[in-house]
Amino acid sequence: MFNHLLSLLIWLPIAGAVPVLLAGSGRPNTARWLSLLMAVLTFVVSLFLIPQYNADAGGMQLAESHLWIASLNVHYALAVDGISVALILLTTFVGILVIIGAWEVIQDKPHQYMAAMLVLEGLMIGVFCATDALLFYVFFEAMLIPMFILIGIWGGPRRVYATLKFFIYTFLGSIFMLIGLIYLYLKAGTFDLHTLATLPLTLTEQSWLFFAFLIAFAVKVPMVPVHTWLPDAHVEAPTGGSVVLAAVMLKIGGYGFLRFSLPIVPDASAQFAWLVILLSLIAVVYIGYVALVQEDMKKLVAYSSVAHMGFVTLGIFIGFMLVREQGNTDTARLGMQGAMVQMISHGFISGAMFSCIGVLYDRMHTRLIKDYGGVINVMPWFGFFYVLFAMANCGLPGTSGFVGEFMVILASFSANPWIALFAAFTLIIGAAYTLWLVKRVLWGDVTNSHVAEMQDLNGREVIVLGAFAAMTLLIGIWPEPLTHLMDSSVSQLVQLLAIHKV
Amino acid sequence: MELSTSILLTIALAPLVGCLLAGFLGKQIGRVGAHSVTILGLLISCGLSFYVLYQITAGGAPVYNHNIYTWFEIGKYTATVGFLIDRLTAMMMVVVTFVSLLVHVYTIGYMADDDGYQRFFSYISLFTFSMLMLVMSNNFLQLFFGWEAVGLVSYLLIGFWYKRPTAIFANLKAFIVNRVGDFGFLLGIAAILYFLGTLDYATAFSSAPTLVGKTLTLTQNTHWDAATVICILLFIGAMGKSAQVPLHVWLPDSMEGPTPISALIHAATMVTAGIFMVARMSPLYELSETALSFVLVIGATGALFTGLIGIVQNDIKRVVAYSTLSQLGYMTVALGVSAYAGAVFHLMTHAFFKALLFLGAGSVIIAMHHEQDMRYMGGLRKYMPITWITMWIGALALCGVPFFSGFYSKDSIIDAVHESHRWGSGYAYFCVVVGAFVTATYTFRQMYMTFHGKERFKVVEHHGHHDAHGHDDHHDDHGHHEPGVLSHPPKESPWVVTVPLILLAIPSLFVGFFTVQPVLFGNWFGGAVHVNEANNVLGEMGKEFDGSLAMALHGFTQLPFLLVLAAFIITTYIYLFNPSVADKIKSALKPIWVILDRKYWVDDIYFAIFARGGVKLGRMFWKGGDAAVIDGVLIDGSASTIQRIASAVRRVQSGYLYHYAFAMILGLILLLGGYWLVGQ
Amino acid sequence: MIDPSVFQLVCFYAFAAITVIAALSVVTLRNSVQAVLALVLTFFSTACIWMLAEAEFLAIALIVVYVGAVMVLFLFVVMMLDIDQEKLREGFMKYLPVGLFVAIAMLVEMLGLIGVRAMHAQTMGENPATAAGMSNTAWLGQALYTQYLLPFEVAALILTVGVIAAVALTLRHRAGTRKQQASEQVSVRASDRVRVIKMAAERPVESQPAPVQESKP
Amino acid sequence: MITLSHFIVLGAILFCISVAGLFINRKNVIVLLMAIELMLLAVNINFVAFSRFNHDVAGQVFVFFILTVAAAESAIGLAILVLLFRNRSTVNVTEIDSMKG
Amino acid sequence: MPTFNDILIMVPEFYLVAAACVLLLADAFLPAHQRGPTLHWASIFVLVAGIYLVVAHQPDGAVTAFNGMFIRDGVAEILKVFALLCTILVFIYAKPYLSDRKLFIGEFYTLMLFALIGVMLLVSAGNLIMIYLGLELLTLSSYALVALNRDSELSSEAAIKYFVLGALASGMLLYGMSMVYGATNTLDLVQLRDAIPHSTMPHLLVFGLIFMIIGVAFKLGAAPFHMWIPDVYQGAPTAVTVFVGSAPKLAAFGMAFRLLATGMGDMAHQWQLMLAVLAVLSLAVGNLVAIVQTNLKRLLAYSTISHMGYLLLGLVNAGPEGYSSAMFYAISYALMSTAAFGVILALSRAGFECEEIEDFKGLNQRSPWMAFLMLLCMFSLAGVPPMFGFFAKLLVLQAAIHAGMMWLAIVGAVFAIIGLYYYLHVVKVMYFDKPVEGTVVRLQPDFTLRLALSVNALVLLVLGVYWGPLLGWCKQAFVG
Repeated sequence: MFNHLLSLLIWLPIAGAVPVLLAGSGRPNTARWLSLLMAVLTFVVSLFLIPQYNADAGGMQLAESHLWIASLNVHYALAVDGISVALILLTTFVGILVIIGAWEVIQDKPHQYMAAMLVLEGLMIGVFCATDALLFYVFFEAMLIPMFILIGIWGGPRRVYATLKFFIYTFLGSIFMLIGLIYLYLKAGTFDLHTLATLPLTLTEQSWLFFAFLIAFAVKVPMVPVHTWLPDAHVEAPTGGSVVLAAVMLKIGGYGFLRFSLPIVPDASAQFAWLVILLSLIAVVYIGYVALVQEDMKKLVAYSSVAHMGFVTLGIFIGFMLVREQGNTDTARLGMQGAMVQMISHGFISGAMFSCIGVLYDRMHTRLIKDYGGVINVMPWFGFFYVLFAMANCGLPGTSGFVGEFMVILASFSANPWIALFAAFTLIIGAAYTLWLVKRVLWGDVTNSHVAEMQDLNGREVIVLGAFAAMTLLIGIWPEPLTHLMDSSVSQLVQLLAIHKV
Repeated sequence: MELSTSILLTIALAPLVGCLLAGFLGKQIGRVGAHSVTILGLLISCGLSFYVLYQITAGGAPVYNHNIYTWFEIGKYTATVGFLIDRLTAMMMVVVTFVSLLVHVYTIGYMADDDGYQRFFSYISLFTFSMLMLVMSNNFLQLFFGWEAVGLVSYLLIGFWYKRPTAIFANLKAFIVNRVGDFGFLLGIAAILYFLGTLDYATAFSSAPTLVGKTLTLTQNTHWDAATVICILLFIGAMGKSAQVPLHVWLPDSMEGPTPISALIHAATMVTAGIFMVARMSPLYELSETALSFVLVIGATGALFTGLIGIVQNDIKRVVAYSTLSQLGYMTVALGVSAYAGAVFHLMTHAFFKALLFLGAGSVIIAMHHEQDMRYMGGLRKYMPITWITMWIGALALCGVPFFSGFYSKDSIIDAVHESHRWGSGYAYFCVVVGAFVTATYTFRQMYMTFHGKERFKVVEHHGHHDAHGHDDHHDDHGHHEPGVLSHPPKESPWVVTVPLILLAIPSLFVGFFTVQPVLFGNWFGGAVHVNEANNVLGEMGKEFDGSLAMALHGFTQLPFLLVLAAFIITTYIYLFNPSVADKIKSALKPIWVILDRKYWVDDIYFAIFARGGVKLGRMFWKGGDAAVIDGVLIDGSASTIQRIASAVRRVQSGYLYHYAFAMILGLILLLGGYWLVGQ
Repeated sequence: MIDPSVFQLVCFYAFAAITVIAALSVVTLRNSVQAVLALVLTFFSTACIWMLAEAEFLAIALIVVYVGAVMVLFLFVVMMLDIDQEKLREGFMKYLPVGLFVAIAMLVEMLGLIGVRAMHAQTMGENPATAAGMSNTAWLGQALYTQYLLPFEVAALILTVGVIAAVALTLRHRAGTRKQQASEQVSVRASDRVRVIKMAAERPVESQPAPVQESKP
Repeated sequence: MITLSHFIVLGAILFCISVAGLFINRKNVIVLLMAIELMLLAVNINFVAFSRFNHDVAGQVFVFFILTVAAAESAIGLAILVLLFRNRSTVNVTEIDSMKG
Repeated sequence: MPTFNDILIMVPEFYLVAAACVLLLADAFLPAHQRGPTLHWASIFVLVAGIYLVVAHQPDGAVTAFNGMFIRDGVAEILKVFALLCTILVFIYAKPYLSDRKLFIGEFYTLMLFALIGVMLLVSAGNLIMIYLGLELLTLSSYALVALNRDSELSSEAAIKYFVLGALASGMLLYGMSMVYGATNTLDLVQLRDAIPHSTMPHLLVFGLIFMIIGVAFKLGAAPFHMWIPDVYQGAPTAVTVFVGSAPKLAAFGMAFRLLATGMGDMAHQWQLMLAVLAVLSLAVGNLVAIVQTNLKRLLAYSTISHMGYLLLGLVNAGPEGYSSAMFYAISYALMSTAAFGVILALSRAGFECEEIEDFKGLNQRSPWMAFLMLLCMFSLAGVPPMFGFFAKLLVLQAAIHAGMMWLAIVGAVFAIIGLYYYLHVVKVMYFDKPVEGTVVRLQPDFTLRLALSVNALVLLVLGVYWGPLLGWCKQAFVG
């Protein structure tokens, strides 16, 4: 089993979707239990990664490779490093929670919903495992289909606009990457990422490729100014869709930078690092302000996701300044680790925030902030979780939200104090938009009779939010296991930053 | 004997355990259970703190500096969680746990009928834990953790009565203003990591001298001294947390929280975290004259100008709050003249007498059925003698009347400023001296308005209205009752309230007298506080010091005491004998009164620029940037452009055969022509 | 004495002129019937030109196949369909300039690209059929049945398709018309058409008029 | 002397006339069919000429096939035309535009 | 003279001709009530056997028959197999549709078979004459098929448009052929290739080349020679449209390959740019105009145009890699389009065409399986991984980039994004919209149809994962 652990992880949920679909709308409970079983099973299997993966050694492990398309020299090649392991664990963990979260919320064709979720989970794991660029691309794109369906069928009133925007936006980004990959393939004769990383390329080539990768991953992350799909998609998506989108899918953008931009086009990445850094900082400040004035809770959290993901790109790309201009690999590692921890942590926090909003939405069927007020009076337990996640969202120490931002800010100060200055602005603006939201929703007297009728969390919701809360606090209080898991891999990535290809 | 790690862990974690039990099992364990577990936790914590203090000062225990666990380890950077216990820490631990313990006890009475009883105990225990983590930390990371965690609890407690719109406004404001400070603080930590490569205190301080000569390049031609940058950034954090001008605006509003936390958090402990931090960082601050001058000027400004506002306040708690701002200014001034020990000393004495004043005010508020406006009080001394007496002790301590603890700390600060030659010390001296007069003025005014003079409230007995009064009133708006109308005559508070008052009155009276010599002039802090020889104003003063008694006696002849005396005479005349003078002065000095009443318009300006301006900016970005440009022009714009092109192109497909044929022929002509032009 | 080559040239020009004028008439005449007849003329004069090129078989075939069959079909259809001729030519003049422009532009391009000048040097030379010692028809036939046997068969296939298609599209089963039902004819059995009645060869001697209960089958 | 260019030019002219006919004729489908016949004729002239001038039989064979196919094609074309007329009672090109866009 | 070996090489074609004739006769002589089903199953059997004949006894390498008129090689073999396969699917899909509309007649089958023979001859043509004849056999049958529904106004309108434009195109093709013939003095493709470098009239060659490209472009449906496609796709009976969209596209690729690669391969640098221009125009016109369509058949028609643009991207490469990618694309397109039209056919019934996009509203509620199959088709057409269509696009983009035409690949990519919109629109209508009140979408009960359609659509997914062998086969065909 351990020889094909990664394959198992990818295909188990996807194969699991078939019986779930076959259960049909006639037996919704069978479908629910089956899908929960599959998700739990996948999670359990993913736990084997921890003992199987040797974190001290780092590098790509648990490799599998089969010739897929002989005439193109394409391989079905899988392997993971510490970063992938962390992200896979995040994916499988969130995978369970979204299924529990959708339990009785999704009444319309639950089997299709659950099946789509499982397929999505498998594909996302595939993205994190693939070491062949084409395989990566296939998983990367295939993900869009179930997500498209999820938003489109179970989404809100403007779901069609949102889901089309989501799909086309992302597709737009990735198609240019495809062209870049083809170009690389023609030069290298393979899609193998490791070989591509050692392929010598001129600076001009690298620059073009860099922008091809940038647009693909910038859309996914999303970075300003290609972020506008996210608020729409989030607002219209069903809760589970939002959770997966925010918790895992956005990470794929950051992950893509690590797997593609850094190793394949290091010189161009270094040359254009300023651009990415600039965009990241704009994400922090500009998006912070935009988030401040949102009237829809989900939109607000979506914008805050954009701002937080800015730290991921920032943490990755300040590495170039640090390594290339100062030879400061340790600080670069700090920044990179910060970016990675931010990815994982944002996975939990944003997932939790969207779950919270889902809880409110299920009761009130509105996401407008003005329809709420004084929720704490009727839902104290909910209030506890909500405040906890809000605090995590504004990066309170002791929660996971702090760890990554802290590391990135520390590292970016070494790169350039101005960067740190703007990045640290998130402390203020993040607190402002998050806590203003909390103030308007949670605090105050009960504003209307609908709020007064709201019931506190049920057991299912407590499980979901509690699980998120546990992870948020665990990483916040003791990030060492997580950073240790990724440390060797991050350090190897940082070494790549110094390599000149021209 | 080396301090044991488990004792220190117990000190820190006992309140946390209490917090979790009271918070999560509040329903199960009930009210009594909740206050029992938390007070038990605090008792353990406080007792052990005293033990630690004893060990450190008298038991000969060496400074404890060990890590508990590794937070992360990346390359050469290690972040850990650990404790540094030296005399400074030990003193802070005692102050924190002691005041906290008394506040816990006091709360039993104050919150007796509140619905959120268990929640409240949970919060204040959580606060104690956070504060302990802050003071016990041996590194910047944990310091920041505690720093923000106390901010969180402060947020929760200010908004404890979450139904009040003012409370939830105040807590948001408090958190965000604090975040502005933390913004600087975090950058300061980043700068330390950048220049010194470590987050550990000991390592950082020992390598601090390497900062000399290092600069931070901000632009091509701007190079700032490293130590100055670090210290100013860190001090910005302190400005937020310790409510220094111009980040002081949150503290008066924070009085929306229940009184016990005003005493604990917003007077005795949390707000002094900034002072503690700067004292802790003294090895760094000593490297930068510029930064210390900055600290000095900020502190002096706060000491005087926030005190002035206190004179025009009518809310009993707000008077104390502005007094706190002013006293924090004093402490900061002490830091600014490198009199770190003086600052910490004042911190300690202030913790006792200010907690006393707050709890006393709380006691009054209980008696007045949660009426806080002094204009509806007066003559309360006969109803509540214990409160009256203890509050007078606190008041005199605050004014710095010789022999009271406040005298020793405050007068030392004034002297230290006088001694100092640092840039800005002249201004500071003016501020602190005038401040002494201002302090006395608002303090006596408050005491007179509350306890003396005519009763300005009416007692109207309601029947069958037993449940409506008392602490359930917390949840009602202030305007619900007619002001100054009580349903019962005021009476002395229960023992859980008065005992803490008495217990606080004792140190307010005596602690200064007994500790001034060692703490200020005996190099009591040892290595915990570092002062360059050239800056050692306390050392200079120590040469002239010849005992507490002499100092007190000498104090009677000094300018500050004379000013206090003047204030006493004026206020006594006005508030005891001729109350109409107050109104006359008010109308005579109308413009000044308006300035003070509007608090120099700082709040209004901030609200207009940052709150409303931020929202406006956000809306502009959102509607103008995201919605109009990115979505409108780029996304939907290109989509609709494509639609338009498509609609145009489809018209070519006219349905007419001859057009189709023509298209083909045109294609032919184009290919031929293209080849003709290009191919040949 | 006229030089044969000059005579040929004159003939060519004459026929070519007729061809072109007739072709122009085809696309410009208002009356469809006239247009068809103009097309016939075009074919005819082209056939003459082919004669000049000594492609006798094709010239004859053009007339036989085109004039004889295709054009008749055209005429047949034109006359069968009752078309309002006047209406059909409305607005003709409006598009003439554009058409002329397109045609001339194309002609210029084509002639420019073809490189007519280079071909000017190329003369007819000896008739290849004569060189091979046979008539044009034989020459063509020989190639057709050896080298081009397969295309020839395919052409047959195409004609079959033409027949099937034309029939499938236009044959209509009007109610009341009588027609052959091949399938019925084929599937018919003897028993459907002829009834063999067994009867005695001779009338019995004691034959009587049929009794009442006996009826004819 | 007749040269190859004579034929080719004639073919080109006929081709252009047929193209012009296709374009300027906006009313009658039958004329379109005839214009196409003209085009094929132009092609045939080319083939005959090349065959004759290059002394190769293939061109004339090709013409043979073109003639054959054109006959079949005309038959089908006219059948379709008849069908069209039956369905719509018109062969007016400007009226045959129920599908467009 | 032809030898027995010549006939042996052409066995599949001869067999089909014979079978078509037998079926023609059977149609005439079978009783009316037996005709339809008998012809249907017989035709399918004939085609299955035809596939066997094509695959079996495949000689090593390329062989020619009838003096080079006919080439049997890997390219022809693959194209024929898929043409036959598509035709089988067409027969299966068409049956209920035809029965519902009283079109279940023998002519449909015989004409289809003749068209298929045309396809097979075209892809095997070794001579310009054979190309012309194969093409005409295919197109003449197609004209008739399009007009088969004799009472339909749209049908006859589509047919006349198809006919006139088709005739114009073949006129241009012939004109081009005549020029090429004039320049090289040969009609044989192999000899043509050899003669090109020695031609005394290179201009004439290019001139002819342009006209021939128009012929090819018309057959493919590349802009601006695409005008017939939307009207024919929409007007023709869907049963015919599904055919027109499948096997003839394979034939068009074969024709392009024979003419451009086999015949005029040496002039690749001349035609590469022209094809590139056509590709860009096709991508633009196809994808743009498809966006505003409301009729699904018409939408798929425009999608065809854009797909032909992608196919040209492969051809532009002008090397074995490009040809194989283009062939792969043609095959993928044929399978996708067959499946997509198959769904339309499966949902149509007497009096209801189910060809407006509106008709698909809420299909997922009524027939989730059909909706899922259509979803597979749409994503495959859009080129979203892991569908078959993606890999086809990948290969042609790669071919274009390899040919040094990065700009062309980028144009292709940009239009793929635009194209995505309308495919997603169809999915949106099926999955996200509520069904229109009062309409009943009923699936054809025909089991064979359902089975074949399911297999057809699922193959798009399966080949998305397991496309290596097919690609290997395609590449193999162009080696040597």
